[in-house]
Amino acid sequence: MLPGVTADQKLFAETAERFIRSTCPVSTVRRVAQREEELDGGYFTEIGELGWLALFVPEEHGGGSPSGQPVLDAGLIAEQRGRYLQPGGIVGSNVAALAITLGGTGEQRALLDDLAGGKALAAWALGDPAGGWEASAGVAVRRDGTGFVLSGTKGLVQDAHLAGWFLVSAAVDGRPALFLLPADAPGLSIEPLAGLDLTHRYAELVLRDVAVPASAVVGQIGGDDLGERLLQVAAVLTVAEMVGAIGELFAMTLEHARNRAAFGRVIGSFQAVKHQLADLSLAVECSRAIATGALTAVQEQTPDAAELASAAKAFVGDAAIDVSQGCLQLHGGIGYTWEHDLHLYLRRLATDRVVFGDPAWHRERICRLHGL
Amino acid sequence: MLPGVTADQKLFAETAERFIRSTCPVSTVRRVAQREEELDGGYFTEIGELGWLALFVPEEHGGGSPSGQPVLDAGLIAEQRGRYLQPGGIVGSNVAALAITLGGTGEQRALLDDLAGGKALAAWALGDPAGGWEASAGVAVRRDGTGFVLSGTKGLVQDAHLAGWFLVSAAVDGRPALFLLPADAPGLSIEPLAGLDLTHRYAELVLRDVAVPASAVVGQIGGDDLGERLLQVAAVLTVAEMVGAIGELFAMTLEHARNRAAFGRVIGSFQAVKHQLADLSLAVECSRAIATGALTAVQEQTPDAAELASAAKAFVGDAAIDVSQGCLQLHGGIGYTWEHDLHLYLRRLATDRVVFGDPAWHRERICRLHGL
Amino acid sequence: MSGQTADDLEAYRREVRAWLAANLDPRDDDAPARLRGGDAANLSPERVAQQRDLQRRVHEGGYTGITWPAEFGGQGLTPAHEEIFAQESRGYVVADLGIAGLTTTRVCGPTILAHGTDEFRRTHIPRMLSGEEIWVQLFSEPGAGSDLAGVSTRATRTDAGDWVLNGSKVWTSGAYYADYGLCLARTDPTVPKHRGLTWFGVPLTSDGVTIRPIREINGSSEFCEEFFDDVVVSDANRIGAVGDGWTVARTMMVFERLGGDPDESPRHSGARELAPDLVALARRVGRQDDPVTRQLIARAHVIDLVKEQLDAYVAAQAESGTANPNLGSYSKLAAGTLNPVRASIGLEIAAAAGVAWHPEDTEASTTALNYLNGRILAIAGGTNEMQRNGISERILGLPREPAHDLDRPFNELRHN
Amino acid sequence: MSGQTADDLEAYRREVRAWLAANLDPRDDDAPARLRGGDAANLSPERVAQQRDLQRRVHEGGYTGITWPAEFGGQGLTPAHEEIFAQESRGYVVADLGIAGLTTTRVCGPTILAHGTDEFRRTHIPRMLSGEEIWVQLFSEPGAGSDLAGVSTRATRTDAGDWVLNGSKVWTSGAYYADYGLCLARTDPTVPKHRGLTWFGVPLTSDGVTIRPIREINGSSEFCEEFFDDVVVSDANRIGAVGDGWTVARTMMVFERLGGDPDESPRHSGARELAPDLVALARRVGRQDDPVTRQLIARAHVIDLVKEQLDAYVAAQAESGTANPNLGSYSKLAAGTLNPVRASIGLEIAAAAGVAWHPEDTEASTTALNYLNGRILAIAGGTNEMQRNGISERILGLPREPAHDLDRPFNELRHN
Repeated sequence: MLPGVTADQKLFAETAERFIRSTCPVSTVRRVAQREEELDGGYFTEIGELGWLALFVPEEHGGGSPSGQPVLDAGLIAEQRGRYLQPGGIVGSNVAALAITLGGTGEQRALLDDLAGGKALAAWALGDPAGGWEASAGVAVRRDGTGFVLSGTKGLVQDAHLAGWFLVSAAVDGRPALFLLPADAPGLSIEPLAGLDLTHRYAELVLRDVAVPASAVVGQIGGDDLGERLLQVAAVLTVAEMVGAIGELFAMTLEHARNRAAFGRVIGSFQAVKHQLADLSLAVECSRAIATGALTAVQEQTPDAAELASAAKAFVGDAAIDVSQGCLQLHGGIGYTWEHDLHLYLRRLATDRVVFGDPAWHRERICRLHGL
Repeated sequence: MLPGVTADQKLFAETAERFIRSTCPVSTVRRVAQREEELDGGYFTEIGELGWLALFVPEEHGGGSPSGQPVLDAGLIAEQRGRYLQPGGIVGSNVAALAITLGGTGEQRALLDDLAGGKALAAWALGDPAGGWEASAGVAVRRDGTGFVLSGTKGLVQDAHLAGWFLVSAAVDGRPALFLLPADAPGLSIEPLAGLDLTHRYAELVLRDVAVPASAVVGQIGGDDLGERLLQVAAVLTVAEMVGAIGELFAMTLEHARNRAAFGRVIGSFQAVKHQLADLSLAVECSRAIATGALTAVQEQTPDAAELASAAKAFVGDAAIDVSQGCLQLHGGIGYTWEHDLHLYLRRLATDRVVFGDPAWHRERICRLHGL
Repeated sequence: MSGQTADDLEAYRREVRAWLAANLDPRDDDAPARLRGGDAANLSPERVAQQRDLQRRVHEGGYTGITWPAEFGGQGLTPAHEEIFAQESRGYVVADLGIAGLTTTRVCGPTILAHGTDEFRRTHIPRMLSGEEIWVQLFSEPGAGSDLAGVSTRATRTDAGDWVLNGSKVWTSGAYYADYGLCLARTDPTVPKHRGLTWFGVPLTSDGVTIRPIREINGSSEFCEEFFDDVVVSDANRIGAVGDGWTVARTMMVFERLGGDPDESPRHSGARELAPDLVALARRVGRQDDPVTRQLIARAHVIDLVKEQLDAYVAAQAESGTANPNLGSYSKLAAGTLNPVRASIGLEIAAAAGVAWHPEDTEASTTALNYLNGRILAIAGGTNEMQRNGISERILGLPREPAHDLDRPFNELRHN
Repeated sequence: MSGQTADDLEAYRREVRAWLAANLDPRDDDAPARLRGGDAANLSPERVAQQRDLQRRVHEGGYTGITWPAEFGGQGLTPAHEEIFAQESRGYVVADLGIAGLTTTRVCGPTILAHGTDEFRRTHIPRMLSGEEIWVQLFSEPGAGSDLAGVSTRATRTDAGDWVLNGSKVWTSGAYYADYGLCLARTDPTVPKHRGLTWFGVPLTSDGVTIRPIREINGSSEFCEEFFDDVVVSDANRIGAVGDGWTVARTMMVFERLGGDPDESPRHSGARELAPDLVALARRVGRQDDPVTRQLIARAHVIDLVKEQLDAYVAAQAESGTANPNLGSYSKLAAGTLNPVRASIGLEIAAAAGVAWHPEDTEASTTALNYLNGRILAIAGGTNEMQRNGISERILGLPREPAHDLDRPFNELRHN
């Protein structure tokens, strides 16, 4: 668990873990991944009841967070979700709830109750299929009277198939804007993608001349602050999920090294294996540390929140590959079998590495944040 | 020693090693590096007599190579020179001799006898101070009647202080050209640089409106092939020096690990140390392999000579840092002392990594060679 | 036999040419030389039967086991004759029985020739040559990977003198279409691990044998695992003396190294493409002009060149005859450490396109598959760690790891 | 003492303020807090004398050894008092005796307080506080680096009961201006290595002591080596019981960890610059817009941030009190593995400018110096390998390395 948590937060995270282990353990995730079982809609109303989707929603709409620090609380849930590879990306719903809370119209705010309760899910369509994560990526907007027409394709939308609403980033006259669209908006279609990750599903959101009224805008056009804040929150929550997954993958590998024998000894007694495990655990601890720093900074909206969020996404994105590769190596042949859970982690981490910005994109962003 | 050598080549290399060990061992190199001793001009006439400077010179000018494969023969010498950190860069003299042999005027060819005998040394001024290695880098040329005027600065010219002649690359009307200038040409000055390497010295060659007659051009203006060939030769000979240095540095480290004791055992018996040594030796062998392939290809002027030369410079440039760092680590504190030779290797390798193109420059070149 | 003249060989070549032209179909040059490992799972029963027929035709023509002893069904000729047949038959369609076929003639056959009884050799070698018997190696176990001699599969002797096998084997290529397995089993767990082992030829149709494909993380199934429940094996099927299995294993490992897949490291022949998979990828995602991407592409190409040059360098030294016989570990470790780097480069270039793609786009999953497969050579056939041990001890001459398991009885050792 | 009230502390603070204002000079904020390791070699005799005077002034004012027992010259007050003095004195020029000064009061002093005889403490502790005696640690040896207990320096007892030291020590910071060395020597080589060790306080002016600066690969001389040729040391200068040196050493190592350089990891305080050295470098070579260079700069900045966050994370866990006491190894290993990466990034960005420069350009050599210094934390104070051992055994709980040297007499062990 991320350190420095209050008693309330601890209880919140422990309840989350208990729920996951009894309702949707990795064995269930695997069956969903292999399409042998579909994720029950009840999962979302249950996690809605647990409060995972209400953290960024004001109390009058059924929201609230245990500690009053929604980013940190969401980080704790994200860590557990990553640890157990939970399906159904909820980062999008939380981000959409935050966007509406911060900038939504009265009409949009009516949706908050459903989002908080898990009765409706939302996804954030930010990046384009080529891997750009600027608001303007992939979609063009033209004005049409008081409204707008959106055209283009957003890529790598997490679990779009579950979403009733899409928060779509785009640029209007060169200025970033956010639009809230229902999944059944005319001209909007979801093109499911095949992919490496088996535990989340990804899709392209294709917008063919989608006519959007002015009332669909969330916040101000050119209200850069809102989009920036959403990016930070989405990045650090994705990082928290990755840290959960990396930690569990490492724990699984350490356990393997403690038990697997070769040449009459457990392999974890060989210095070469011990040193690899030490290096991997360093990567895990560094990932935890930068994730904690980034979550805290984003929660507190400190001036360095943007760079810490990007640094965390960049570092943990690289560490995810290193830890995945190191753990696969130490497992040997058994880790190469479909039946072993290792590859589920490996696939999810390689994908989360890219979602809401891959390391190279965030590194370039860090330079720009510093005016270079 | 690089493999596949003939008996003549073996003798040539062994003679070279014997000469170095008796005349200019690393202890002497160190005194020269610390300016406690100056490199005696006799060194160059002696190596001239040994034939190290005559390899690319035709027989009628006192040249010749033991095997008739001058690039391979020069590679053998370069390896020994790198192993023992020999001062006085001779890559420049060899490259200048090759340039004159391939494209020199009758007047220029008269210089070959002195170059072959070590009575005159030449340096190749190719790159600019910022690290570009295109012919055009750093120097502008304007036509003046039948002649030319050269202005600008070439950087990282190896052992310019010893050179009587400079082969200067530049572009005339956008086309690459080579000029042969005497060190006392009016307007030409040598600005000595301080630097990391203590065994070679580097300088900038500053050209202030240096008037050059048409007869100073070597080969054809726009004769891209000659400049390209020189770059390949300079790159692979530098690589061969680096391979010699890397191999010696590794051997020194292996010896240390075999003898140094800790916890009642030699440190080379600890698996973590053994595995580091195995990885380092892999880097050494890979370096040798690509160097051998590149030397052979450049000798035979195969179609892949350019890309192998660049791949070798890129790979060995990176490996030089990895091996230097790994060897320093395994030496521990003793390797951090001035008295130990390790840092002389570390300094030279980090510098040779850049001379005639650093890895990033050669990687970009590889893409261009393939039309990307 | 060593007295053959150039004329003899020329006559042989003419004879081969005539036979090939009369009996085999010319090869379509575009077809792959044989099925690669990755496709082994695609060998249908029909295809296997067809290839067995083809193999029998060549065998009946007298062109299998060319250097093997005539008394066991070979031709008793020289390597020069074998080379002639190899050269001449290159243009014809010859039998392709996949990896198990290669294992039969390059590993199991030579091992049985070296250690089998006369009776066993007379029975089985000709059938191996004729395609009637396909053999696989049953060596690795779920509990014994790097520790090759740590096998737990038990062979217990019956009162009648036969043996009963119990245990399991794993990572067997092509077992699902094989007839026999050459199986290493522990016949005495009370002695140190290298001393209580014995080999058996086990008919894979025996009662109690279960063969299951292993599903790998990339979704395909190249390998099988085998389970033995009270499988009765005749003592006549024993290869080598009881308890002498490690001697036989060492022979086998030599053949395994020699018989390595000839297509795995083709010598460079002229033009090379610049990391074609990655250039294609970069173009797909529109990053071919991005300097960062170009650096990555060139890094991958340099990796490709270095591996190629290292293999050639190691081969050249091996040909010199005086080289350390363990140099091949460098090629293995280079692949085991550089392949994963190259696979990660793909992910870096691809970004979003590397992890999700349109289902109908057949090329789009290449980057992801390469990533999943990137460590195969870091693990299979001797892990990176085993190569590093080998290099440090057998090439660099550093002290061996203190062994805790060489002198103690197997059943007192910690094992899985 | 623990009964002090807030009023007592407030009174103390007023008293401190008054004394500081009356006795010390206000500090120029631009001056470095104290000389850094890299400058220790610059401590001239004049400067040392000056600083000793300053230290004596503070001592005479009653503000040294604030928490140390009054009977040995300390003030016998609480950490709260010490903290008040630290806070209030921050704006004044206090004595800076370099690393050896810190070693005196943070490592040698506390160790002697814990293990010295009353007589020894009464004599030396007040002098350590007053700046009269500067002490260094004589622990590492040319032949004993990672193997801390493997010291070979011999102390042989004379008939008169004194000791004769022979041997050498190395990597001692500031020995050239120190008065005493706290020296670990082997008093019995016939017992296992941890059991035959004893500490001595050695006057560095003794006959037979030679102190030489070590020239490092970066050309500077932060450290010294010391040679002992038949150096006679009184038994009264022994610290702790004969043969009990390892117990004392363990105490000392705890103080060493606690007394780590307080300036080494400043907590983040607001604005950070983007890898300022590398941005400046990139601008010098005109590469600030090159995407490859920008990736490298950001990589370095991420390294800086990760190290900072890891240090804070480890400190936060340490403050919780329940954390594994070895977590500091993560910070050490992070520095030991990431600093070299960061140093190499400098070389990559600089290209030609990183390896040669105009002699008069004082900033131009930074990249090269960083490269030479990049591995200091990978080696000094416990190598990366020792940290990995510690992490794997003491945090991850993996089995310890089999030890060959713990039970055998030192003189039967292989050593350097």
